[in-house]
Amino acid sequence: MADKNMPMREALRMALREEMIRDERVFVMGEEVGAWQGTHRVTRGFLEEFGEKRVRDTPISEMAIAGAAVGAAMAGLRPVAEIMTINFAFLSLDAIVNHAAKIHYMFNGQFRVPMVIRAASGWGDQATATHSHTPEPIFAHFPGLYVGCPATPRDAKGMLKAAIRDDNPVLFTESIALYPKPGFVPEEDDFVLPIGKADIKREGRHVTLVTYARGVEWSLQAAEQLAKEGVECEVVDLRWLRPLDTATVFESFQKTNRCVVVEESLPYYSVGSEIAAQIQEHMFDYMDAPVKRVSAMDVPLPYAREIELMALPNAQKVVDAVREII
Amino acid sequence: MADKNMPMREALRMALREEMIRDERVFVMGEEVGAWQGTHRVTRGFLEEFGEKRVRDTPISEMAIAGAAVGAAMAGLRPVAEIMTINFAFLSLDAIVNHAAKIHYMFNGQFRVPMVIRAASGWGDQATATHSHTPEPIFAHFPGLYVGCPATPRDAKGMLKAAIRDDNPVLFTESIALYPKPGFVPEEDDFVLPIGKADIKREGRHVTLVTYARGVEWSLQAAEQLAKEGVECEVVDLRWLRPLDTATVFESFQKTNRCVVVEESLPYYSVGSEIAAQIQEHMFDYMDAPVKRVSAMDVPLPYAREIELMALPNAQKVVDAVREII
Amino acid sequence: MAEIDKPMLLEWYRQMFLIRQFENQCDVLYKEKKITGVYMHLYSGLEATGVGALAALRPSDHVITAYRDHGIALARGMDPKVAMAEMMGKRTGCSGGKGGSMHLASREHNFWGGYAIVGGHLPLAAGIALESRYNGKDDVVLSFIGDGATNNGYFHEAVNLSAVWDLPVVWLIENNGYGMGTPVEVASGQPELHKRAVAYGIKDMGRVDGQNVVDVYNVVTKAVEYARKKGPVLIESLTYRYKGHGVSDRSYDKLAELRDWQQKDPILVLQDYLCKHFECIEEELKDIERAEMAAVHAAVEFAEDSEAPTYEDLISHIYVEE
Amino acid sequence: MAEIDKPMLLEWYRQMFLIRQFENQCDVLYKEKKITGVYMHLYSGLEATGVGALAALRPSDHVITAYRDHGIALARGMDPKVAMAEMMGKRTGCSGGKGGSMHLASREHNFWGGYAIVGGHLPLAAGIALESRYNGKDDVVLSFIGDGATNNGYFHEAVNLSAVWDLPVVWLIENNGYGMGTPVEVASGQPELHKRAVAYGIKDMGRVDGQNVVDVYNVVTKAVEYARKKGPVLIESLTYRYKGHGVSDRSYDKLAELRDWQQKDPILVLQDYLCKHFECIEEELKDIERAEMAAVHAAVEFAEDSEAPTYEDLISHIYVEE
Ligand SMILES: Cc1ncc(C[n+]2csc(CCOP(=O)(O)OP(=O)(O)O)c2C)c(N)n1
Ligand SMILES: Cc1ncc(C[n+]2csc(CCOP(=O)(O)OP(=O)(O)O)c2C)c(N)n1
Ligand SMILES: [Mg+2]
Ligand SMILES: [Mg+2]
Repeated sequence: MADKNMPMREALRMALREEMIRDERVFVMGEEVGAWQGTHRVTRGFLEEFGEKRVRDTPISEMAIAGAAVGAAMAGLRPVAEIMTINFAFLSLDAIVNHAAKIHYMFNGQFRVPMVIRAASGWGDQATATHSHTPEPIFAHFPGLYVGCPATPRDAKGMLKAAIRDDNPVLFTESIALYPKPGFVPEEDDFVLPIGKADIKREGRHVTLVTYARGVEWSLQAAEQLAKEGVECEVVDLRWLRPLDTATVFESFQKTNRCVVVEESLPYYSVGSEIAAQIQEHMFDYMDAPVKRVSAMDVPLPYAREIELMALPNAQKVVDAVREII
Repeated sequence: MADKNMPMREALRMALREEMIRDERVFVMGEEVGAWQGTHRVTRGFLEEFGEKRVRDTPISEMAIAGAAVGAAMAGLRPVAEIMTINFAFLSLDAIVNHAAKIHYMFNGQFRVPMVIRAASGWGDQATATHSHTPEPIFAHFPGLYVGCPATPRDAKGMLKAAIRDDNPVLFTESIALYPKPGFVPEEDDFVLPIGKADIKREGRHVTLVTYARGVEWSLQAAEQLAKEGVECEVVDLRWLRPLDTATVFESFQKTNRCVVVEESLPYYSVGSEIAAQIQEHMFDYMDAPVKRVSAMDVPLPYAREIELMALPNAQKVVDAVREII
Repeated sequence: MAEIDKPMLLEWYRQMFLIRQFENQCDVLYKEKKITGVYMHLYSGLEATGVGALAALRPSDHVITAYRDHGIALARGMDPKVAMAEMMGKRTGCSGGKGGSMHLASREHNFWGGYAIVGGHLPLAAGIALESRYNGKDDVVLSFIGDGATNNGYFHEAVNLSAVWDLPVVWLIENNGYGMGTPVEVASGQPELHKRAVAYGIKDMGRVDGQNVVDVYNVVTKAVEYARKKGPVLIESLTYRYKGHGVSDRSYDKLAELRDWQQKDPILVLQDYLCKHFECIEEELKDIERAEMAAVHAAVEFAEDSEAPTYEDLISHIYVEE
Repeated sequence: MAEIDKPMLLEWYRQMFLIRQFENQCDVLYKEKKITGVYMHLYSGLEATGVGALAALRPSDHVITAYRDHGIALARGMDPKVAMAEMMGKRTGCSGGKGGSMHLASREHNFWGGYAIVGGHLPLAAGIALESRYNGKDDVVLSFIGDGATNNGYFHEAVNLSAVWDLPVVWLIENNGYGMGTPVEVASGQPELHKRAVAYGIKDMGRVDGQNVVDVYNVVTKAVEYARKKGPVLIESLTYRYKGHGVSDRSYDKLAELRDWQQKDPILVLQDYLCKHFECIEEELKDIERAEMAAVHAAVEFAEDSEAPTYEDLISHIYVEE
């Protein structure tokens, strides 16, 4: 089968649909996933195709959405629960990191929690302070959970399928800004990308750009621009914040000896922090320059477009960071 | 007045009591703070002294405890809300980081949120996976909030008073293991330590140990042991995870050129990550060795004492880490 | 309870007309991309609930609501200019352009703001009410609640806290039939939402016709009196949102239903009432309408002429600093 | 409903006696520092609620509870050895020593565990019940709930979800008068907790005397039938905790109250009932008591002889790996 060009939301939809067809135990639940066709259209048509049993609208109850998914997963189903946007997953934090992620361990393997929480993440559309989070790092802080953040339609399909098939709980965030972005996606039913494997999105030998999700686009744009000046960036897409594929990062760094981490998240206690810490700890002798970080500005996000955009990372900021260490 | 020797819980109690006497607007609320005398005895005797108006027992409603404190603070009171243990603050995450921390900004300064959330933090007493968190870094990830974590009775008093007097929301965590530990505390009413100022807990010139809260004790013990071998550690107690006093860290590092970060928290996306990232970024030319990190093991915490202790940092692990980079 | 006289009724008419006009204008401005962003939730159709309820308050009482907040802001007396400037993300907006459509607020009017996390403002309402009790005042808090929001943990914890602390809160459910696309009966095991008062042992003031400003005023006035003297109260107002959930969401396919509700449009209902009770009122109403249309136009002009926030604004008010 | 016959009553007596014995033993072991840690919450006093309720279930039905879980585990058939080993943090414990007092569980008994975050297990109960409906089974979930826990957001969201999804859950409130030191009336605006059923439109089965195992059995049997055929049910069982909240907490100063409750001790109540209905039962009861005392002693021995977990255990089962 040839790959097919489609926006990320369609790739996610394809993955989810295929898994629902493949495995009767897989079902979706969440606010507006059914009759409303999904806030982000990922479950468009599902209610009609799979019926009310497997496409379950919920009240506005994020604690119960995540918690009921945990119970259903323990009992043998494979819920894919949608938290409409990751901002609302703050209300599910306990259910996710303190229940989903702990139950297998706490009861010494008696129960498994094969569930996926899908949540739209990101900002830049004037959604304002309380609706403008990319808090993936705070979830990835906790063991027992996997955290996946795809950057392309292809990855979105392969990673979501992996998440659904895995026996562990997975928080799967989907960048709102990427939903409409197109890319080629394998049509094969069993296109599954391994959990915890990073991906080189562009090869290069001068600087490693470590990034994920929306940061990949900014990094590739920056790499394009820098290539014109003779600076070849290698773009490492982490894909997963847990497990974290430091091996791939280190391999690239050994070649480039320079690194910029690019993320949509806030700067403190974040992905940039962790990657920089790992590199200096394990790659000390390879470092030709400090690892730089390009993150969101350390502010609550405002409404007004002009100033919101100032706070957002972009390709130019990546270029500037690279120039600082070249 | 001479300093008085007392356990940390008494220092906290003294601070809180003094502030309640000083300012009618200050009141405490939370589960079991009143009739039960406080789960950790910090509010012992308060109900009798201050009455039901200012010592308010609540239902088991962590979302409402934090959220009502936000409202009361906006309206002009100065709530000190106790979340019995930080584990339960997962349920208050939204109220704390998405309301308390955002309201001043989002409404452009129209409202202030002068509140303190006090929460007991830490593990090591077989409290098991869901009750064994030190998630301070995930709260400190978000701007708009201050996060304080005292290490000694003296600091506990000075920092808590600063938190209560400040016009910003503060998450104030108190290490459960430190509650009974004694230390000398100034009896002055106006002993207030500035928010965001780190403290050198021991001077040294060979290695900087950056730490906070319970890590200070392990670091001081390690420093003691290493001193016998001629290795002089400087112990920097961050005191606050936000704002983060990198200036003091850098100053020390410029002298020692070596650093170990010591924390009770999980290793990923944590304080060790942030400090290591900051040092390599800003102190690159001063680095004689990579920054090492001593954290909790990356596991959910188990019940059985033998294995729980294996997961906990301790002085010996700090000593070992220092030896690796000396 | 104050006798409802003609000036009051005309003032309500003015407010309701202003709100409708403001919302229609916002809709146009959004289509013209002069108001941007992904979120904007219009109050069209709910005017009688907001206006009638706020009329029952004193200036020293407090109001708080969710993101569907334009109507509440205006009914509380916010200058439409300042509201419109906020819609357009301008420095002159009530929140300096940093809050936007979902986060109007006015400290001077004791309007504590609109909040976008469903249920998030409910414990805030309890906390604000606590200040009133704490300081021996008799001010009450009027807290709006969406029907969908009543299924969220915040609702449960906040209302229960108001009960055990005996706080002066009027909890007013704006039951407009849906939370986004989900009908009340699908989201709530108890679709008669006012009955949830039993779970907290608080006063159940039942259901009110949310299309009729006079009815809303009467019930909320009683509720406010009760809250002021005794404690929390729950009311359910039955109403409807003409424009669907928000601008980014496709409007739901409920044209027949919409038409039914428009038969009892709150502005028409009040017009009928006025015409029945007062002779030759039509001209007065027309004058009001003209004035409010002019006010909205002036607001748009003001907002368009205002400056956008700057980098300074981006980094100010993260913390209180003096 | 099965006729309550003598073997059933004696089995309940056995279970209740075992639980009381087990808990007393735990108390002793804690004082001897053979059971360690900060948390241990004994079921003494609540035996009739747990035993009567579980007797109403089939093996294929499901049970879940909070941290006060020893009695539930034993009534569900967990071997006291395995339970005691878990208390002492041994590898042979039901959770391999990794769960401890608050986290007993037994997959093979469909006992889904004890949970320490107040309310945290309630949505899990809903999810487990969903599996039953989803797969066309008619198994029900019995979920215990503390009185204090009913004021938490989890309770509200989980029970409402069970209502709108029509899930086969028996929500059983163990109202033992307190959440830690806080009396029900202080924590809950509606102290008649069963009335909260109204808020979700679910079946309210009222209050039951939680000291009387026969009463509990009868009510829960009806509730289970209802849940199996129709949907969720709420019951409130009135009972008491003899040992206060937990081992780290000072016991509250309520000696008179305690003595009152001990007058209607669930084991004594059942003894009276048995003696009234069956002649010469005393010897049989004594035999049961001797056997259960022996079982608890054997459990202690087993646990003491068992090995502690190792580093391998510390790092296993963080993730499922095959
Ligand atoms: C905690 C949370 N969950 C979900 C959302 C997304 N959301 C925004 S509005 C809304 C519907 C709310 O409905 P209702 O309370 O009835 O208010 P209405 O829009 O009808 O005024 C939802 C689900 C949110 N903002 N916050
Ligand atoms: C979310 C949360 N908040 C607070 C606590 C601390 N805590 C443990 S048990 C308890 C009281 C619970 O009372 P109740 O539900 O009545 O159960 P009981 O102990 O009486 O069986 C509290 C407050 C907790 N474990 N989880
Ligand atoms: Mg609604
Ligand atoms: Mg209780």
